[in-house]
Amino acid sequence: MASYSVMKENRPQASRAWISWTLVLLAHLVLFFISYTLNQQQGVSQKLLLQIVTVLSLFVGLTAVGLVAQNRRDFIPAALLFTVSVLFVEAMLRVNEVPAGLIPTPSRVVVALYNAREVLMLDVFYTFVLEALIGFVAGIVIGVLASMAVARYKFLELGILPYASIFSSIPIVALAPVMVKAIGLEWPSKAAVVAVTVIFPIIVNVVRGLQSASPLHLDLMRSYGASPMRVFFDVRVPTAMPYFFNALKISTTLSLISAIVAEFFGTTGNGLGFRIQIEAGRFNFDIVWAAIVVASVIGIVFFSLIGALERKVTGWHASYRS
Amino acid sequence: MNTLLQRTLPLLVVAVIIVLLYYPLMIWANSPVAQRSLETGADIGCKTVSECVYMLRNPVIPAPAQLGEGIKSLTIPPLAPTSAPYNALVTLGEAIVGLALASAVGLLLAILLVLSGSFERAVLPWLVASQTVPIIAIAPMLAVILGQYGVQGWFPKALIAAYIAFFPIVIGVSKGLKSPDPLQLDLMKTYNASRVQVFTLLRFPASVPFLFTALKVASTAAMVGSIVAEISTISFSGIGKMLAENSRASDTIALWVIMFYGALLGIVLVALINLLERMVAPWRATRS
Amino acid sequence: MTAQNNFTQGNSSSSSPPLVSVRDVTMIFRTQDTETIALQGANLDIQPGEFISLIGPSGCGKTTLLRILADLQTPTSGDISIKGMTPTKARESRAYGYVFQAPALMDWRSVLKNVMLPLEVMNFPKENRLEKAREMLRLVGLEKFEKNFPFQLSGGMQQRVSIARALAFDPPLLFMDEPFGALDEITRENLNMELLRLWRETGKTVIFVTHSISEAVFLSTRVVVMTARPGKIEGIVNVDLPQPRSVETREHPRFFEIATEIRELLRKGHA
Amino acid sequence: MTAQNNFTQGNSSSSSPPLVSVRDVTMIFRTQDTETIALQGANLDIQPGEFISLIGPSGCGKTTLLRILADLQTPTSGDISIKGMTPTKARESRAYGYVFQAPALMDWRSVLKNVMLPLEVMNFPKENRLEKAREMLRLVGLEKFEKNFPFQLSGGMQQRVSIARALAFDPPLLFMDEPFGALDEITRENLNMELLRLWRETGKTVIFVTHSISEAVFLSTRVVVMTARPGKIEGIVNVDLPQPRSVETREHPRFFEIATEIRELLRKGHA
Amino acid sequence: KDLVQVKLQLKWFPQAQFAGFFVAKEKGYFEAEGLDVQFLPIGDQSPIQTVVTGTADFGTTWITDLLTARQNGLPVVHIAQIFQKSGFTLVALKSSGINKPADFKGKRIGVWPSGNEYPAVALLKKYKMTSSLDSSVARPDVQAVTYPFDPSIVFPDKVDLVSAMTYNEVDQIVGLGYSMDKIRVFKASDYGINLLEDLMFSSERVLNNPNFKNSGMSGKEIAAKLVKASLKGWDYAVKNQKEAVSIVLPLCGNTCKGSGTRADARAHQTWQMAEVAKLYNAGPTLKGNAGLLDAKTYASNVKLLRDLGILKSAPPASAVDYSIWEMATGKKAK
Ligand SMILES: Nc1ncnc2c1ncn2[C@@H]1O[C@H](COP(=O)(O)OP(=O)(O)OP(=O)(O)O)[C@@H](O)[C@H]1O
Ligand SMILES: Nc1ncnc2c1ncn2[C@@H]1O[C@H](COP(=O)(O)OP(=O)(O)OP(=O)(O)O)[C@@H](O)[C@H]1O
Ligand SMILES: Cc1ncc(C[n+]2csc(CCO)c2C)c(N)n1
Ligand SMILES: [Mg+2]
Ligand SMILES: [Mg+2]
Repeated sequence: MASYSVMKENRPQASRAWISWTLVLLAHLVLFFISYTLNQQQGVSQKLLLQIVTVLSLFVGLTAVGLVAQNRRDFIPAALLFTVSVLFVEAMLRVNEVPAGLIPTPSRVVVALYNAREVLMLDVFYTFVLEALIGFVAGIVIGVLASMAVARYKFLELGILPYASIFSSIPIVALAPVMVKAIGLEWPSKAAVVAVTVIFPIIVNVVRGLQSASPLHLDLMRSYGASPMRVFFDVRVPTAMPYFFNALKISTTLSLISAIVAEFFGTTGNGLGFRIQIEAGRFNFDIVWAAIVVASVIGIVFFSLIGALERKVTGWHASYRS
Repeated sequence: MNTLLQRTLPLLVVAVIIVLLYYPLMIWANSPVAQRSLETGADIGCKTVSECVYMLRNPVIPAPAQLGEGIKSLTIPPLAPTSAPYNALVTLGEAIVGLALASAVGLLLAILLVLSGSFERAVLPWLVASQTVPIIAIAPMLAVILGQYGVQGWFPKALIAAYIAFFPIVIGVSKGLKSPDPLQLDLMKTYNASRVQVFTLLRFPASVPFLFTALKVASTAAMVGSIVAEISTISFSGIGKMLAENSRASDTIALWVIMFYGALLGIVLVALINLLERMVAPWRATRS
Repeated sequence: MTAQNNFTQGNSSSSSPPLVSVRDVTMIFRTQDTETIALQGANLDIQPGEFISLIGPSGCGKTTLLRILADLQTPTSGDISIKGMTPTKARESRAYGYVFQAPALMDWRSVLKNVMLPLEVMNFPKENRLEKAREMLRLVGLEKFEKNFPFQLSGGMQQRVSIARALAFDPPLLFMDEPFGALDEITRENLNMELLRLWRETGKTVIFVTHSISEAVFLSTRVVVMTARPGKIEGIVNVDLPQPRSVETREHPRFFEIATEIRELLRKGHA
Repeated sequence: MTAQNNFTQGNSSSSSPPLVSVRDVTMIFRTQDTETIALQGANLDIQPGEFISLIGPSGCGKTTLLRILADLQTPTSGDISIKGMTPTKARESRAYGYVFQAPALMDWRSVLKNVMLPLEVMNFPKENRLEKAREMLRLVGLEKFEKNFPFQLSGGMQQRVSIARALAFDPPLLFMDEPFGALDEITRENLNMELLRLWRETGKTVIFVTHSISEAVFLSTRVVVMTARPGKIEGIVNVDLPQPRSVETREHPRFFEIATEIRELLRKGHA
Repeated sequence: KDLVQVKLQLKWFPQAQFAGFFVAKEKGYFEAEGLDVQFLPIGDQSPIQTVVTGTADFGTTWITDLLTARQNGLPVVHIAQIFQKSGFTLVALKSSGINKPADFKGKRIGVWPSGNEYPAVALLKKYKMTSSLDSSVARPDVQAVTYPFDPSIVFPDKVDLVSAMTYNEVDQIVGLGYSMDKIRVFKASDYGINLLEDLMFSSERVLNNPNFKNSGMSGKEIAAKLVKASLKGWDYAVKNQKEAVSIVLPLCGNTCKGSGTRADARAHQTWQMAEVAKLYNAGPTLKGNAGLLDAKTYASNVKLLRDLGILKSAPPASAVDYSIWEMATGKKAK
């Protein structure tokens, strides 16, 4: 029944969908053609014209992707947005003859991604698994415990919360060398940096979440003579969940970038941050960007997993009712 | 007056505890370094570990006297271009501009994410990806874009600060904007309220608790962002410039002093946000 | 059961086209593993100026029907027209006001500002808003509480604020979902009289949910009696009591007859 | 006005010490720039096993009184004792169950789990919880909805879940704030009968807020009539109808006399 | 008269390492050439990037950076060689028993990342040792760790050997309490690894510009004037080290100290000036050709980098523009 009515609704738009797909394809083809015909080593003639065509194609492509996106709930629009943008960057870099030592073309990055795949996978193990993930978990555990104490005792809220903000205001660039000095050059010092940077978002969000419990729910639990523990787990924790997940989402990318940046401040020679740093010094920006792409993919997957978990755990929240 | 005391007392008590814990922590952290220095025959003007922990030149945690000395030398005169307070103010300015930029962009993106599911699906992954790109990789691109036009100084820093800070705002605010009571959304629908009205009259007020937690996280992120930007790009002043210089000059204690000022800025920013919250959302405060 | 399309009443003529028309409307909710048929094949025509009460057991679909009419929910099947428009168009033309079953006040607005909300949304002239809102608060007896915040009101007071809010912009069509449920009898009777006065004077059309048979009979031109699971219209009872209604109406012999008829229908549906 | 300390009733003797005693209780709320006297000098003694109804205009302090008894609010002045304990002690000994005016269900729990909440909190044996919760859902007629989430229920259904929840742990004392306000007459009558049966069989003491005079008379051993602003106890009416109450009780000549007496008191308070 | 604005990107923060440039400015040598030179301090960007993107017009850097950048398509051009000798060293405690490069085996070495690791890698390779910096080696002879320049982060707790410039980090290590008699300094140049360091460079865009910033002069002319004035500054600084240090000190504030809280800024910069003078006064300078890139040294640098696999092919001839130096000095390069 339901699907039938959706079909019915869309029928008048069928022609529009057809047009937008054509435009998407056209944009791809033009951008690809520009990239394909231009070799970065030789000079580019008619630069201005090509620049205009390239920007125009991007514009057409984006608009068309927007149109396609209106009728779809799957990954296709995101994928199209990705391909159009990548082709645009490729074409733009080639048209403007930007040297690879400054910004590499996406195609070079892809090649580097393939060539360096084994090294990068090992880097991922260090940066993501050992540093980001362990630091993330440690930061969450500490942050949540601290939040519980802070939310429980007004005294701590007034006394500790301001100091917690100190923690997050210490830039990684200052913190990382101290951690290396104190803990060493191996991965635990990076995990510690990650933990410290993750703690503050967790505390701020979780404290606010724990304090957002509905007064009526608290009254109800009070009427049961419920122990603070029960109130905590039955009312405060569920209400804090949306806030907690916000913090987790922010922390996914924060932990990853912190691990990467922390590696700039002393490492034994593994990890995406190390790779980025050492290859940037050699002007091999194709590998640098390959490492960044890997980090981004991990970041997106990590973020999406937390997002899926959020939907599972807090599906009852108003934000999920359309 | 009474409430002021009630508010500051815990702060002071914790400060005292921190100071009391600082000593043992410092001794514990510095002892191995002192030990090693003595073993390797370093001449640092002391004979025993217990003596040396106070006078290491590369302490893990500086001794209070060292710290005091460092604070003094970097603070006086406060407005000299080489003093920490002056540079802290420069950084604060960048961070505030960055935060303002981040709020504007973050709010806009959050609104778009809430308005359109297709926008969310197409763009959110990119926003996530953007946060995994280290500034070291962005800085040259920024240099390409801005350097050609001779843009230097504080603006690129504010831009990078905004780049780091907008993300928590997008995440927090988009969640907040989605959290009003469905019945209240229905109510606005019965009024045939425009989207703008639904936002201004319902979604924004309902998102206030999320907004301000996001702002707090973002404000410290902006701080870190402007400091990192100062380190990464050409800068003539700022906490980040001081950090970079002193780290390359191996002045560990100066690093601690600068960190101390950075932390102070963080507190100031978060306190400003708290103040703003009390001004903007008094109804939260009234309910006990 | 009463004939559905044969009714007489004070302020509308049966020859005019219906203001609200409900045709074969069915609403099915899918939950976890089951389906709930909240409404099944409902048919109803409402003439302009009528005062219709919906009555029926808890969970029979009264709220669902109102929400469908108000375009807050799309029925699984069936057709609705309001003033000859689709519900969406009607909603967009601000044809109706809605008093929800729960007060749905905004925590961050004072009582006065809550009542002013629709006036702000609909861009009423600024000068009038305050005046209009205060007038409505006086109507529901809360003029002294305009500065309070919702959490500082009793349950009944919150409900009255939400009534004032719905009346403030003077909509021609009113959906009221148990508006007086949390009020004491005397306040309720007062508000009944006020509502009737408004209805009479402005020629509004009202669709009103209540659990009180006597309230339904007292207020309505027709009473729609519903049954639960599946939610169906069991019958429509014509209230041929003289207009305008007054305190004496309750003593009218027909009053009891009609009330009894409705009670029978309800019992039948409940069994 | 009826004599305050002279009453007869089915299941309690007047010689035992009062279960609940309210002495000169006053509650003043300070808001923005004014004060609201929600309760002024209230005095009330309740014997074990009584069924007391509170009735009075909207905003007269009924909820406030219940909340004070339940130790959810501290009165500005006055003394309370429950079973000889302070309200806090009573609360901590889980002496009472409370049905709030709003359902206060937890969004994140299914209907069944909402009803099981007090059982979990009070560490009832795991095996019994499910059984007990299902029994209560059957009592309120919602056994088929146990897997639903609160937002998937109608208003009246939510209220019934909250009733089931309060009854689930079988508290000796029950505070019920307009528990049946959102229910249709038939469901309401059924639940009235169920509540009376429970009361009779378990010897509970019930303090019950309602706006329905007939419900108050039908259920109660005494009815406390309150007035608004300042909230005061206007009078206490003894309901000397025979126990156990049944359908015939409503036909009893005394029923109407008492109802009229209450109505008079209410009118007097309202003016 | 109107001065031409020129931006010079230094490779590091202000210190005696750049004394010649500061002296040239202070003494008005730049002005005399019609230039108004602004020094840009360093960030995380390499000078190559700021020059290529046009943020700066000229820069100073190491030759390894210049050649690897060139290999990756960045149009940078060598115009003058300031230091004629490498100042790169590895430092160990004498007590560690590391007496010769062969003893590095099995040790931990701290290297600077971002292209500063090449001299260390070359030294290891020369003694047939593999390091953990080659991702292809499973069990490297030497574990190399990276850290951000400050030796006190890793030395002597976490590494056995630490990278140090003769003119800076060596004194910082002394500042940590290890006087020269307690440490052993392995100078790369002593072992035939003489990868050249501070040089002046620009981009093809600047050099090929016929009308640099509307000055009426070509980029090459401006470059020649800059090099001429700079070399004059360097000559003066090296000869008048005390005065040069006094010129440098106000420019670097707190960071002149270089080594911990008790260090004395003047002492450190004096040391630095003396060491830098040694690097300046070597090779062609000794033959009166200060600023000239010695072709033989250049060729051996290129060979070394190719052997290390860092350069895939010989850089094009256009990577070095001798004509600037010739214009600046009026001499012939060959
Ligand atoms: N969002 C929903 N999801 C699933 N089921 C729903 C939803 N909304 C309503 N229902 C179901 O639809 C039926 C009718 O609900 P509705 O709210 O219309 O009842 P009602 O007649 O207003 O009852 P009451 O008098 O108790 O308010 C109920 O069984 C309810 O459980
Ligand atoms: N938190 C509060 N702050 C200020 N005033 C309050 C607060 N709670 C209740 N009041 C006031 O106290 C008075 C009594 O409220 P209460 O909720 O007890 O009324 P009630 O008798 O339960 O009314 P109803 O039948 O409408 O629920 C009201 O005037 C209300 O405005
Ligand atoms: C005073 C001083 N001069 C040079 C170096 C070595 N060095 C010169 S430039 C550079 C890195 C720039 O990316 C490094 C490490 C140093 N450490 N300190
Ligand atoms: Mg309903
Ligand atoms: Mg109440």
